[in-house]
Amino acid sequence: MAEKETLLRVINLRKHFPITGGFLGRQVAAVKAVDGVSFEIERGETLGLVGESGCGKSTTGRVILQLYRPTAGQVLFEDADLTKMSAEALRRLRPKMQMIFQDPYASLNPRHPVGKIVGEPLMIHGLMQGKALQDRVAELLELVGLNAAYVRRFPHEFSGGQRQRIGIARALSLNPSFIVCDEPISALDVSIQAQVVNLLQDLQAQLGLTYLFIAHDLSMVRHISRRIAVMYLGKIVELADRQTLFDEPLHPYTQSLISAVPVPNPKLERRRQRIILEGEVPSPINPPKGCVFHPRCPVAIDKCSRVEPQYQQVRPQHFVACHLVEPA
Amino acid sequence: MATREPPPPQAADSLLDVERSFGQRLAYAGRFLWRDRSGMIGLVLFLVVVAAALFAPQISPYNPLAQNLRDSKIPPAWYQGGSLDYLFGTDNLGRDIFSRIIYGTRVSLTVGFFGVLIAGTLGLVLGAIAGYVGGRVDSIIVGGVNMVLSLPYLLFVVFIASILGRSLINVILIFGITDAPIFARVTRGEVLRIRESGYIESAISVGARSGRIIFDHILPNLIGPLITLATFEMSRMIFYEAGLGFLGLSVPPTVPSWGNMLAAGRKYLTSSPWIATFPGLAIMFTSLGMNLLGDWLRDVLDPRLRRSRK
Amino acid sequence: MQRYLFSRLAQSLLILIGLLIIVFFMVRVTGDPASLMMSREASPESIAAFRHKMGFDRPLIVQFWDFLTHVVVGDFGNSLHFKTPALPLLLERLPATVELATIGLIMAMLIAIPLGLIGGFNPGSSIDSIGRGLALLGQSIPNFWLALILILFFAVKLRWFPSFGRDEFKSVILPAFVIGLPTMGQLVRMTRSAVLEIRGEDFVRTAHSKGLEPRVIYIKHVLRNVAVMLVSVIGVQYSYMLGGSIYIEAVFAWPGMGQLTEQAIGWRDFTLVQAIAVFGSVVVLAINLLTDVAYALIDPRIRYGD
Amino acid sequence: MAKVLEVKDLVTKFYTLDGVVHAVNGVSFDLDEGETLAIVGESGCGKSVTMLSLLGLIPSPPGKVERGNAFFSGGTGRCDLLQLAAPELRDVRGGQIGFVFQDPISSLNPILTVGEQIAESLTRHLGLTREQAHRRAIKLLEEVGIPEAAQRYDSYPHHFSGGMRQRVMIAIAISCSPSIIIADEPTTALDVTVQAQIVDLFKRLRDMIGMAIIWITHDLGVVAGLAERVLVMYGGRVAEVALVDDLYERPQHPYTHGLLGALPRIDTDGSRRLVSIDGTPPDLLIPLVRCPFAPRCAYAFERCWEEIPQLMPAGIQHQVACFYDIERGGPRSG
Repeated sequence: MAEKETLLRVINLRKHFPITGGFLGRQVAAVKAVDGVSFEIERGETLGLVGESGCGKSTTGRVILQLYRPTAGQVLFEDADLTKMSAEALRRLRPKMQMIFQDPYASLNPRHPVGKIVGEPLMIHGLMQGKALQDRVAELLELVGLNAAYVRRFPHEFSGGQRQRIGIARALSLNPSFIVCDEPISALDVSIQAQVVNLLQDLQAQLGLTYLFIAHDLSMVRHISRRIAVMYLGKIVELADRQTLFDEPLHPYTQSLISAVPVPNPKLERRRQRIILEGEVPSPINPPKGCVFHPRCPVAIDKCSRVEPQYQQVRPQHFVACHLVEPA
Repeated sequence: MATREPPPPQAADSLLDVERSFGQRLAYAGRFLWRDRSGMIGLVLFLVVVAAALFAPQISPYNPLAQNLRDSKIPPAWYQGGSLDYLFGTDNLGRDIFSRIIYGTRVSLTVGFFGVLIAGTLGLVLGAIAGYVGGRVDSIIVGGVNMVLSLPYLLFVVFIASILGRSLINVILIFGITDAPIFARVTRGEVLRIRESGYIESAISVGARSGRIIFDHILPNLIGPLITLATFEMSRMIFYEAGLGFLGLSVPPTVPSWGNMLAAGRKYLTSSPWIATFPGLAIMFTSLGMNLLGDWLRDVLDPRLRRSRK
Repeated sequence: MQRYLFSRLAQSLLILIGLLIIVFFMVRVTGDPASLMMSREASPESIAAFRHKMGFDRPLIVQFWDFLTHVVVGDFGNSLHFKTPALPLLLERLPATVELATIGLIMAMLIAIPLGLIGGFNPGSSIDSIGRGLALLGQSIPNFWLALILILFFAVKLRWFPSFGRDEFKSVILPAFVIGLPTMGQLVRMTRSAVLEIRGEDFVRTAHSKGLEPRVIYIKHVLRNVAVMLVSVIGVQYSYMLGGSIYIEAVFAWPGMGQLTEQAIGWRDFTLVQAIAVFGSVVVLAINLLTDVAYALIDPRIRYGD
Repeated sequence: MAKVLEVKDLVTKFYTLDGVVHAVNGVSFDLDEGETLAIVGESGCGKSVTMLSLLGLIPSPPGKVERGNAFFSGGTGRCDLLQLAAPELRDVRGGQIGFVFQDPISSLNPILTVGEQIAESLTRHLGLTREQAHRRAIKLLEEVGIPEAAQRYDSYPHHFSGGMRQRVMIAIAISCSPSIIIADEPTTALDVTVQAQIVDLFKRLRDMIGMAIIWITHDLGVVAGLAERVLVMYGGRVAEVALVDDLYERPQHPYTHGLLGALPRIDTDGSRRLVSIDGTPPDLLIPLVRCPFAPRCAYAFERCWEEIPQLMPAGIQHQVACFYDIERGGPRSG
C-alpha cells in the first residue's frame, strides 16, 4: 500500500452570505452557511459529508472549489492555499479538481449538444482539438456507459440518469484527481441511483479518484464513503470512519440521524427504537447560542445553551463537538 | 438462464433511439407553426408589411408626395364616386392614400427597427452588466431602470418629443432611449436566472473565462426572450410613433407616415372619413400581426417549455 | 409591514428626485430653453432679454437649486401662455382627467374581468375566444384612431352621444370606453392567465381533495388569489391611462390635463408642459404607492412578512 | 376482512401536444379496512396518477380516465367511484377519503389561515357551525402535534416550517375521520429527522382512528416498518403485490428484486456492491404492447416481448406480473 497522503486540508472554513435590506442595500444580517469547518481528505479515499437541508454541506463543497470565495479559513489542495490564489491561478488548477452537480437538468446548457458539453473543458484549457477531441469525447461517453453516437443530441432528449452520466463525463474529461460530488444521485430514481453510484465507484477504482461525496441520504453515504462527516447548521458535529460512526456514534445528533434512517427490512424496522427529535433545523441566520444543536438535543445540559463545544479528537481519528463526550 | 432477446425493431424503448434527420426536425417546426394558426397569421401579416416597405416604389401606383388638387378627397374605389385609379381614395391634397399607406410602412418599420435596435443594444448592455457584475453597479442600474419605468411613459415621450422637435432621428432616439429600461430589466432578469443556473456554475468549475461564459453560455440563452420582447416592443413603437404623429410631434408633416396621415385626416373626419380610416387600419393590422407573432415566438423560443416535456 | 411601506415611500421620494433632475436637464441640455420657448420669429435681442428674465443665464446648478426649492412648495413657475402660476391651471383640469380615467377603468374592469374569469375557467370556449379576441384588439387598435371612428359612428351618424366636451353625463361614455380599451385588453389577458395559473396550483388540488363545492373553491381559493395578482396590474394600468389621456382628451375636447398638454405644446408653453410632466409623475407615483399599500393589505405574505 | 376499496383495470391517459401519455395501463388492487398499503414505484410509474384518477383529481383535459372500476365501501354503502356523479364524489373526497400531498409548501393556500383551511373541510362534510369548526380545528391541530394550537389557528402557511405544514395537511386529511387516507409521498420533501416525526404521527393516528392508509412512495425503506402490504408499480402497471415481509424476503418480480438490491442499507455490511438495473424507465408516449420491464430485464425471453403479463399467484397473498419464475429459474407455469 502506498503511504497515506493528504490531498486536501480544510482549516476553519467559514462562508457567511450577507443579507442586504433597506433601500440602500446595507447588510442587515448574514446566513452563516458554513461556520468553522475543518477536515482532511486523503488521496484516493471518499469522504462523505452528510446533513439535512440547510446544514451547509453543499456550500462547503463549493467553497472548497472556490466557486464561492470563503469568508475566512484556508483550503490547502496539495499544500497550496486555494483561498489566496488569483482567479487565473485557480483556473489553471481547475483540471485537477472537478464537481458533479446535483441537478442533472440544470447543470447542462440546454443549447449545447452533448459533444460540446463533454468536450468544452478540453477546449477551454486548449488541450485538444479536431479529431483528437472527438475521439476523447467518444471515449469519455463510453466510459460512463453512454452511446458515443449521441454526441449531437441535446440534453433535453436524455433521461435524468443519462444526463448525470453526461455530467460525470464532463467532469472526468480533464483527468481530475479530486471530485466534489454534490448530491449527485438525489434527483434520480432508485434504480438509476445504483447505476450512478456503481459508476462512481468503478471510476474511482479505475482512475484513482478522490471524492468528497455530499448527500443527505445516510445509507448511501455509508455505502460509498470510507470516512463520514456529519454537519448541522454550518458545523461538523462528528467525523469518523464509517464503521465507527455507525457502530458507536457519539454525538446525539448523529445518533438520532442514524436511528431515523429507514431500513428496507420490515422485521428489523418493527423492532427498532427511534430517537425522534423534536422540531426542525433552526435558521442559519440566527443560529442558537452555545451548541447549535442544544434546542433539539434530547440530552442537553445547562452548559450546552451557553458554551459552544470544542470540535476535538476524542478517540483516534474520531472527532466530535459535544460537551457530553470526554476525550478518552 | 434465459438470455436477453434483442428488441423487435418497432418497439423502441426511448424516443432517443429514433433517428431524426434535419428535414424531419424542420417538418416538426412547421407542424408546430401550423398548429398555432394565429402565429401563422402573425407571420404573414408581418411579412406583408416588410415586403410593402422593401418594394414600396414597385407596389405603389403613385408618388406618395404628388399632389393633385383636382382629384382631392376622392372616396375609395368601392364607394360611390370612387374610381379604380385611387384604390383607397385620395386625401385633401389629392394624394393617393394607397401609395401613402405603402410608403408609411417605411417610416413605421424604420422607427420600430432602429428604435428596438437602440433600445435593445442599450438595454442588453446595461442589463447584462447589472446582472453579471451585481453589487453596487447592479443597484444603481436597477434604481435607474425602476425610476424610468415608474414614470408615466406616454406623458414623458410627448414631453421629450415636444422639446426635441420633429425629425425621424429624434423619434428613433426617443423610443430607443426611453424603451431601453424594459430591455435592461428583462435582460437582467434573464442573466440572473441563467447565472444562477447550474450550467454556469459548471462552466466556472471547469475553468471557463468570463468571455466564454458570457458569449457561449449567457448570450445564446438570452436571445430567445429578447427576440420575443423585441417583437412586442417594435409593435409598441410603431403604435406610439403613430400616436406622436397624431399629435404632430413625430416626423415632419411632409413625410408620408401613418401618424401624420391620421392627424391630417382628423380634420376631414365627417366629410371624408376614409382619409383617417386607412392609416388606422394599417397600424392595427401591423400591430396585430406583430403581437400574434410575439405570442408565438414566446412559446417556441422558450427552452424551458421544451425542457418540461420529460 | 411598516418597514415595507417605509421603504416604498423612500423609494418613491428617490424616484421623484431623479425625475426632477431628468425634467430639468432635459429642457436645458437639449438646447437653449429661451429660444425653445419663444416663437421662431423672435429677435436675438428679445431672446436674450427673455433668457435673462427667466434666469437661464445663471449657472445650471444655481438654476437647479432654484427649480427644486420652488417645486417642493408647489411653485412650477408661471405659464408662458396664461401668465399665471402653472399649478392652479393643472389642478383645475385634474378632476376631469380623474373622472375620465376612473370611469374608463371601471368600464374596462366590468367588461374584462368577467371575460377573463370565464375564459380562464373554460379555456377554448366561445366566450374565451371572444375575450382573447378583445385582448388582442385592445393591444392592436390605436385608441386615438378608434376614438375618431367611434365619433364618426356614434356621434355623427347615430347621434347617440355628443362628439366632444364634458357637458352631460353621456359625454363621458365614448372617451372612457376608448381610454379603457388597451387596459381592457391587458386585464382580460392577465385575469385569464392568473386564473389558469392559480387553478393549476397544488393548493387548489388540495381544496378539491377536501370535497369542497366548485363554487366555494372558485371564490375562496381561486378568486381571492387572482385578486391579489390583479391589484398591482390595475394600479399600473391606471397610471397608463392617465398618460393615454393626452390623445383621447385631445380628440374628444375633454377639458382635462391631457387636453391641456396638447394645447400647451401647441402654444410652446414649456413651463406648463414641464409642470404637467412633473405633476403627472407625482400623481402616478402616488398611485403606485397606493397600489403597494393595497397589495400589502390583502396579501398576508407581505402583511406579516418581515 | 371487509374490503374498503377494490380497483379493477384502471386505465388513465393524458392527451398532450407531444402525443398520448399512457400513464396508467390497467391497474387492479384492493384495500382492506384499516389496512396500510404501500404503493412503491419510480417517477412516472403511474402511482400518483392512479390515486388521483380514483377521486377525479387529475387535471382534465389533458387527463382522461379511459376505463375501470373503483368500488368503495364507505359509510353510505358500496359505490363505484368512477361512475359517481360529481356531488356524490365530492362527499367522498375529504369526507371519507382524505388526501395528503407531497409538497406541503405549495399544497396550502398562502392567503388563508391554516385554521380556516381545516375548518372549511369540517363545515363542508360534518355540517358544523363556524364556532364548532373552529374549536374542532384547534383540537385537530393539537392532535397532529402543533404546539399552542389555539394561537396557531390564525397563522398563515408561510409562518410554518415544512414539517409543520405537512402536519396541517394531515390535520385536514383526518378532519372528518375518513375510512381511507391517501398519502402521496408525504415525507419526500422533508428531512430525515422530520420524516421520522411524520411517520410516527401517522402510526399514532392510525391506531387512534383506525383508517386505512395508502402510502405512495418511491422509497422501499420508509414503508418497511409502516405498511402491511406492498404493491410495486412499473410502467403504469402493477408488477407485484405481497405482504410486506414476504415482499422484502422473497421478491418475485425481477424489478422488485432489482429495486431491493439497488438500495444501500445500514443493517448489512456496506461493502456489498449495489445491484443496478440497466437502462432507463419506459417512455410512456409509446403504447404498451409487451412487458414494460422487458428491455431492462435480465430474465426476459420471447414471451415477454410479445404480450403483457397479467398478475399471477406466487404465494400466499402474493401476486406477480411476470412470465419468469426467479425461484425456479424458468418460465412460470400456467
